[in-house]
Formats: sequence, C-alpha cells, structure tokens
Amino acid sequence: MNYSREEMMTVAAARQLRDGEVCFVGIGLPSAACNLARLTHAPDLVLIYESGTIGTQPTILPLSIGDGELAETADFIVSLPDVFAYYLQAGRVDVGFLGAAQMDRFGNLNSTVIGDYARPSTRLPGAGGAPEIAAHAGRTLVVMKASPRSMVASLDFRSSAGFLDGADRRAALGMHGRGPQTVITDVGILRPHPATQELQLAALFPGITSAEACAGFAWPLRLAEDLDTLTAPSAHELAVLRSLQRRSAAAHLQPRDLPLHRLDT
Amino acid sequence: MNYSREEMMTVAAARQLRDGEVCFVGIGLPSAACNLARLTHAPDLVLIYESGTIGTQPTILPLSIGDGELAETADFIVSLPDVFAYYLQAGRVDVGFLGAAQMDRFGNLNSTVIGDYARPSTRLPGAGGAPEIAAHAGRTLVVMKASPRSMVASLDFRSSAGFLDGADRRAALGMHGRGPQTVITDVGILRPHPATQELQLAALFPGITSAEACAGFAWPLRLAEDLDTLTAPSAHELAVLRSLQRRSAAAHLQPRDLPLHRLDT
Amino acid sequence: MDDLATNCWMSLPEAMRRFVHDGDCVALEGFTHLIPFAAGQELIRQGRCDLHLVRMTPDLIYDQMIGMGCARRLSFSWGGNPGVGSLHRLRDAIEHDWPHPLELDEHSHAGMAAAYTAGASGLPFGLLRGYQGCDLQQHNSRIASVQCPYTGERLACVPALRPDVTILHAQCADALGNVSLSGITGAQREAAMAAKRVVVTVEQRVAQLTPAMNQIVLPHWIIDAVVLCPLGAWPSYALGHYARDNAFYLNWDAIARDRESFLHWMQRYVLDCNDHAEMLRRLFASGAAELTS
Amino acid sequence: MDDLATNCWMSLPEAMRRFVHDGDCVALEGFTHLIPFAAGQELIRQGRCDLHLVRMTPDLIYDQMIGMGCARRLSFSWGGNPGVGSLHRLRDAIEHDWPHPLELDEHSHAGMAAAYTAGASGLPFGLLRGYQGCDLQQHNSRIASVQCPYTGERLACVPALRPDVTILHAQCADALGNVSLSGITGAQREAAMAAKRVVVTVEQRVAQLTPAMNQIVLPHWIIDAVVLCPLGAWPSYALGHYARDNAFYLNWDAIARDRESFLHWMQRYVLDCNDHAEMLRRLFASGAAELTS
Repeated sequence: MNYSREEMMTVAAARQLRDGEVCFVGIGLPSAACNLARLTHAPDLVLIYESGTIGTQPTILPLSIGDGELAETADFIVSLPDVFAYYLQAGRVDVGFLGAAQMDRFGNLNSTVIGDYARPSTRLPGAGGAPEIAAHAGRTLVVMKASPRSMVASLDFRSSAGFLDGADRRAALGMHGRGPQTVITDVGILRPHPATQELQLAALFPGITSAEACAGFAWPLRLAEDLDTLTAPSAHELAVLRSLQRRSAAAHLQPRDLPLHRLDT
Repeated sequence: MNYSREEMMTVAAARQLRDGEVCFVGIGLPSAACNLARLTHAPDLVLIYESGTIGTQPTILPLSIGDGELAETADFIVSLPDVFAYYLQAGRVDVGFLGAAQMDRFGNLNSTVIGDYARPSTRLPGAGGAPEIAAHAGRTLVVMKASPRSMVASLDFRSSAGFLDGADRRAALGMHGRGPQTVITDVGILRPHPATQELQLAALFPGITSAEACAGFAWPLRLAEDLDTLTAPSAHELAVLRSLQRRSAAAHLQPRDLPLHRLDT
Repeated sequence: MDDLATNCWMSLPEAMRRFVHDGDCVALEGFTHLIPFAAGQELIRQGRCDLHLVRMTPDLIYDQMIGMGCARRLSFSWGGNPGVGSLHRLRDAIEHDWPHPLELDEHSHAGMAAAYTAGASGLPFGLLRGYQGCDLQQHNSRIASVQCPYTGERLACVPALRPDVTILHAQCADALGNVSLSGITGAQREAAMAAKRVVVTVEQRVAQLTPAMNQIVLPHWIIDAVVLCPLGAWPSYALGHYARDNAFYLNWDAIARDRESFLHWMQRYVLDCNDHAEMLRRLFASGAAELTS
Repeated sequence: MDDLATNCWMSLPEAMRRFVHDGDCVALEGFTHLIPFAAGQELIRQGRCDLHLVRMTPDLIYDQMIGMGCARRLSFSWGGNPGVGSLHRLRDAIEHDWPHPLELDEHSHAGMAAAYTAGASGLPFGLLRGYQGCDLQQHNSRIASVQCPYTGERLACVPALRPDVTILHAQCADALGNVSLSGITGAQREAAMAAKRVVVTVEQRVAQLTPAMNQIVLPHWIIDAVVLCPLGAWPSYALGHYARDNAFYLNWDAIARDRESFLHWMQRYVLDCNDHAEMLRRLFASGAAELTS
C-alpha cells in the first residue's frame, strides 16, 4: 500500500503512545498522531490540549488549539493557569509533543527567532507552552522534518531545553521530565544515546538509506548500534488516518454559518 | 420600643455598612448585621462568605459559614484558594468582620489560646481567616462584648493584627487594609485615636454611662473628646431584624428531612 | 472501559484498606459542605492510627478521629464546631494529651489554601501576603518568608501540602470514575490534585456528568477509588441531595464534651455498626431520637 | 438596581473612549475562543496609540492593532496565526520597525499565566518551575528567580501583570452586569481580576445566568462597562453561538503579508465602517466574498 512520508511520520508518532497515557497535544501532526493512536491501539489515551480541554475526543482534527470541537468533546475544561500549574507543572502529563524551526543534536529547540533576538532576520511565533512542556512532561516527542536548515549544528536561540549539552546536564537543572526521548523526522526516528544523550538515528523509514537520512542533518548524525527499520503503516493504520483526515477536511470545508441576523437585534 | 443589647449591637454594626460595599461576612452577629443592612439602607451591599459564596442574598441567617442557603442564593461561588487570593488578598473586599476571645487596646485579637500555646489552659478554635481579613480588608469591624476577661491589657496570643503597638506600626508592615476602624461592643463603639491609634470610646449605647462602659475593659479606656451617644434602634430596624431572626429560627427548627430511603438502593 | 470502571469503583472498607495506611498524611477535605464523614468513620472502624491529619476546619469528623486515637499530627486553620463552639475532643488532646499527644501544624485559612495550591501545582511552597503581625509563625517554624525580587518586600511562605491520600465526598461520578462536585467546593480540588492517592465517596453514580453551579470535575485518571455512599456526608450535607443536620452539630457538643459519653456514642454508632448506612438507621430509629435531635 | 444596570451597559465607542486611554497597559484576552475583536477594532477606529498590549497569543487582533500603529510594547508568549503561520504585521514591526518599533516583553505561556494569576491575587510576582535551560530570560530581564526557603532550589519568577484595563468578550451578562463565560476560558478570569478596569462585550443580555460548561462568572462590581455586541468575537468564536471562521484565519495570511493590502483591508473594513456590525455586513455582502473565504 502506498503512503506518504507525512503519513509514515504520523503513524510512527502514534505508535510511541501507550494506552492510558496522558498526552499534552499540539496542533497539526501531533494532533493527528494522538487521535490515530486513540482510534487504534490506545483507546484510553487521555488528550489534553493546551487550551485546557481535558480528556478531549474530537471526531475531527482541530485547526486551532482551541476549536469548539475540542471544548465540546472534552470531559471538562480548565483555565490556562490551571492546565499549566495543576496538570503540566504538577507532573501529571506523561507525554508532550514539540516541534520547532530548529533542533540541535541534543534535542534543544528554537521556535523564537532566526538571527539575532533584538533584530531577527525571521521572527518566529515564539516558545508558547514549549519551555514547560519540555521540562515537565514525563517525556517529549519532537516532530520535525529533517533538513540541514532545521537540523542545525547550533541554534540561533534556545526556546526550550532538550538535553542541553548532554551528559545529564538536564537532570542537574532539576527537570521532572526525561526530555526528548524520541524525535520523529520524515526519514526516521532519533533517540538519545544512553550515556551522552546525543540524538542518534535509531530507526529508518522503510526505503530510506542511512546516507539519505544523514543528509537531512547539518551535524554528523550518529547511527545507533542496533539501527532498525520501522514497519510500514498497516492498512488499518492508513485507513483510520485517512478517514480521520477526510472527515476533518470535509468539516473544515463546510461554509461558515455566521448568524448575521443577530446584528439586527 | 424595648430592645436588647444584642439588638443594639447588631443595629450599630449594620449602620457601619454603606450601600454597594463588598463585605467579608462571618457567622453570628456579623451575618445578622450585614443582612439587616442589606434589607434596610444598603440593598446593594455585596456579601461574601468565607466559604466562597459571592453576592449571597440569604433569606434566612445561616448557622454555618457554608450552609446550602448561602450557596443557593449566591450570584456564584468560588473555591477557597480563590476567595482568599482573588478577592481578599487582591484588596477587593471593603469591610471585614472579626470577633475573638480577647482584644487589646490596639484592636489586636486573640482567638487561639488562653494560656501558653504549647499547653494552653483553654484551646480556642484558632485564627481561621482572621489574619488575612485583618490585613487586607479595606477596614475591619470588630464585634465583641465588653468584659475585663475579654478586653485585656495584654493578649495571651496575637491571632490577628489590629494596630499592633499603634502609631502606624501597621502601615509600616505594608498592610493594605486600614485595620479595626470600629469596634462594636455591648456598651458602645470604639474607634482608633487618629494619632496613637489606641482605641477609645467614641459612642455609648443609649442609657449606658461612660463609667459602666469603662468597667468592661481591663485597661483604662480613653474617651473620645466628642463622645457621642448612639441613636436607639428604629422601629423599622427592629422589625426587620426580628423578622429575619424569627424566619431563621423557624427554618432551623424544621425537622430534618434526610432521604434515608436512599440507603436501600 | 468496563475494566476501568470495575477497577475504580469499590466498597468503602476496601478503598480505606487499600489506600490509607497507618502513619499516612491524610486530608479529608470539605468546607462545611461535602465532608466525607462515612469515610472517616470507616477509618475509625478499621483502627487506623498514627495519621497526620490535614483539614482546614477539623470539624466533627476529626474530633471523632482524634478522640478515637487515629491522629499523631494535625495541620489545620480553624478547629471549632461551626456556629456551636469547641471541638471538645480536639481540645482534650491539646490540653490534656487525651487519648495521646497531638502535634499541631497550625495556619490561617489563607495559608492552608496557599499550601494546598502549591501542592497541586507541583511547587515546593505557597506564597501569600499573610500572617503579618501575628504570633502564629513564632510557634510554627514552617511558616517562612521570601523576598520579592522586584519590589524587595517580604512575603509569607508555607510549605506545599502533599497528602499521601486525599479523601473527598462528591455528588456524583460516572462509570469511568470522573467525579463532579458542585456548590461550595472549598479547597477540595487543590487537596485532590496535591495528593499522591485520591479516594472519593459519592451520592450517585450517573451515566453522564452535567454542568452544575460552581462545578469542578476531577478526571478518573487521578482517582484511585470511587465509592457509592449515599448520605456519606451526613451530618454535613450534599447540595441538591440533603441539608446540613444543624441539630446534630448542636447535639455533638454534649456528646463530645465528656470522654465517657463520647466513647459510648462512638461504640454504639460507629464501632458497633458495620457501615454508615447501619449507623444512620440506628441513629434515626425511634429510640435514638433523643441522642440526635 | 435600574440605575446600576443603566450605568454599566453602554455602547462600544463609549466604553472604549471612557476606559481605554493612550499609553495604557491593555489586555484583550481570550485563548482562541472569545477574542474581543470588535473592541480591538473600535480602538483602531478611535486611533488609540502608545499602548502596552498584553495577550498570551497576539492573534489577528493584535496583528491588526500593531499594524495600525496602536502599540508601543507587547507582552506575549506565542505570536503566530494559529494553524496557519506568521502574524505578518507583528513580524514587520519586530523585523523592520514598521509602522514603528515595538518593545517586546516575551514569556512562555506558563510564565504569562503565572503573571496574570499573581496580578489577580494581589501578589507582586508569580512563581513557577519554568524557563529552565531556555534563552528567554537572557533577553527579558523581568524573568527572575527566587530560592525556596525549604528546599533551597531556585524557582522562576515573573512580575505580576496588572493591566490598566482588561477587555473580554463573553457569552452573556445580566442586567446588573454580572458576566458569564463558558467553554475555553483561557486566562480571562485572571486577566480581569488583575486589571484596574474591566470592559466586557457580550453576545447576549440575559435575565439570569445559568450554569454552563466550565463557566466562570465575573461579578458586576469589578466590571466598569458591559457592551451588547453580537458576533463581537468574529473571526474568533463564541461557543454555543457561532463557530471559529477558520477560512478567514487562512485568508488573513494573504491580506496581512503585504503592507498595501493590509492597509487597504483595514481602511475598507474597519476605518470606513462605523462599527463591527457594518464591517460584518460589508464583508459578507456578495462582492466581498473573495476577500474572506
């Protein structure tokens, strides 16, 4: 069965999630991956979107982190101060998702600026929830396509901490979470080396060579000793994912239904 | 019209409240006074009970600070952390009520122990909300009967701060509130001296002499230069208060209606 | 889903046995409303001891537990019988070490609220403008202070409360164990979120939680046990189900004032009863009316 | 009561004129949901300038205000077009000082939430475990730290946010001006409680507030003005009333990418319209469809 790289990424991310875990979900691929997991092997996955929706079970993928769909299908909703203090900071989140414009070999991320902070060549949206997701989630999954422009030797700005300079510097800062345990790219999966914590290629996408994979990184990517190849998406995984995306696209295409008549009252 | 000392105290307390003020109410006489004010000259008085009920308009006086009546007649309810942080500490309360077992000449209060803290002769309930009500309410009203056992030269324990040792020591501690601006006893009303902040007799109950009043205090009570006499409760004040208390007593005497049948399910 | 449902719903004796151990730090929260009396009395029946009890307002339930020798230590902020007067068993423990000494960790309400909030937030301490000009911090070395890095002013600190187990009573829960409380909810949410384990007794098991006044919801995955226990807050109350038994609160003053009458009452209505339902039936049988109202 | 009701209900132009002044620190809050677009656009119409804008997620409304020169300073934690990409006007201000320089006070979401909470609580600073190993605090000297008096560990601090005025959009308010928000409520309650003045636009005026999902209520006595403003959150949404206009969010990318097309759009749909209702009628008249969907 044919599948795209993006589909393989989504499936690979979904497979990282274990049933019953509590996930702090981001928009886009993480949201697709979490809902794919929930609709396949992890029906009791608990999804928390940053907007405070707890135990959300959306039938379509949201376009924003605070879509009405997320509120309407949530077990309940809490305020932003509460979701960050009582859920994330309190250590009640097992898995957090992160993405960024740049990542370095220790999984540190930049989503703030390209260039100088005060006068950037490109101003990016900023850190948002990332610094504390990176610190407090039991583990984080980073989702980013591999290219030398994004997988860089040195970040322009560190928006959120991965393993810092490696070798347990992270634990020394007293962070509860175990950091970026898995990085899902469009060529394969990286995991930290047990001792140095430098990210190394742990598994390749089917049909990708390690040379092709390494070309996506601006630093000399190390290969794990037991370098593996991921199983291709199953027919069931693809069917569920495509159905979810079809459903979502159809819903998002529906014409807006703004009750303009209320302006006349 | 005849009236009791307790009725005069309640009426005197009610008269301290101005329409539209936000009051942090305690159980007992303060609750009666606030509701009397609300039912007479201050219909838009906002009552907050410590249990988090905001804008409560009880039809009967509660027996506890968290009676269902307070919840059912509230505009809304907040949690205890919220009522203490967002309402009291944030300076959104105009008037707080306090009572205690002992008060000294500067309006400092003891509701913790008689005797030594570690091995008291009488253990009292403790401070509860008082330390922060005393600090943060715009002003406090203390309600206590006068007797040398309670109006003491020196407290066994300072549970909450009045004017401390006077002479603006209070302001030096950075407290938002202006402290015990009025003390309502069963012989008259005390107010702080503008300079020393020592409490002095500002107004007598009708029919009480200043000598009788002073006998209720273990320290030599000073009299204000413009010592006044309070107006006796009006017929309207008494009628409203008595009706409220009659209504409350009748409601409290109703037999309990515990749905014991639910034990069989 | 059925497995999950089966796992968290259980009987009160089982829940107390599995999740509350001798020596634990235990918070039975509820500010006047929704006080988990049935759970506290089951702990007495099971003879739990050496507990560090935590509650803003000890109320009758801790008077009973302290009088029956369950407690080693008490964190609290107001220890009276609301609207009535003293908690005589609490007083006897402090004043006369009966049945044995009780360590006190005494705070103000605002301090307790900040300590629970810090515990729920994963912070080591709670921050407040509080305790100014009071003697409490001279007798409780856990009340400290910290300097504001911006203004230089000193603010009070209290160490975070993190109970080993928090026990609540709530109006309802669904099959999965999602719990809903409404009305006056005190510091219950914070006490639950701060705890390592959470046990909740409820009035009703419902198919679906519906919005209610000041509703808070606790998700099933922070909760270890849910127990169906109608009237489990009596003599406290459950808004929408039954009112506070003010007469019993008044009556408790006489029952608890004297060690003998206290022990007699506890024997007859708690120890000699298998459960909360039997206690209520016995209390409200014709013969017992004089004891309770 | 009628006097009070008359006093707090007013028109949007009047509310903005009376309660928002040039140079003010202004928070228009709302996390994706209930963003007060109509109010922000009225501030643009009135030419308000030199504002210190505060919002966790600047969103399209601050892109518009910044692009029209209302802002001197921005406190924020995530400045993108959600699910779409950049806020081009925000970028242009930071990258090229257009229309003039913008000071940044940048935080994480958790830091902003703690800062609002501190402001609402009357504390001078908010406390969090945050910013560990990040570069933000090197560029924002307002992010500081404090030592825990119990454990010795260092925790991050942010100064309390206390806006001169917080502006919200809500589902409904009653005659007195008690306001009810439900659904995703972000940091709105904290932003309102932290503010010196509060103005709220609402979808509906109701006789009585009824319980709703995750409802928060703001009491009339902390609120300075309530404005009836149906669809006042468009293109954001009001749960129970209308959905988020995702197509417009997508479309904004093209409108705002270019200074000319941005200015043209603002002239035609904001400055040339008397109010939000006229803007919506013009936008959704047949001829304008290509611009918006």
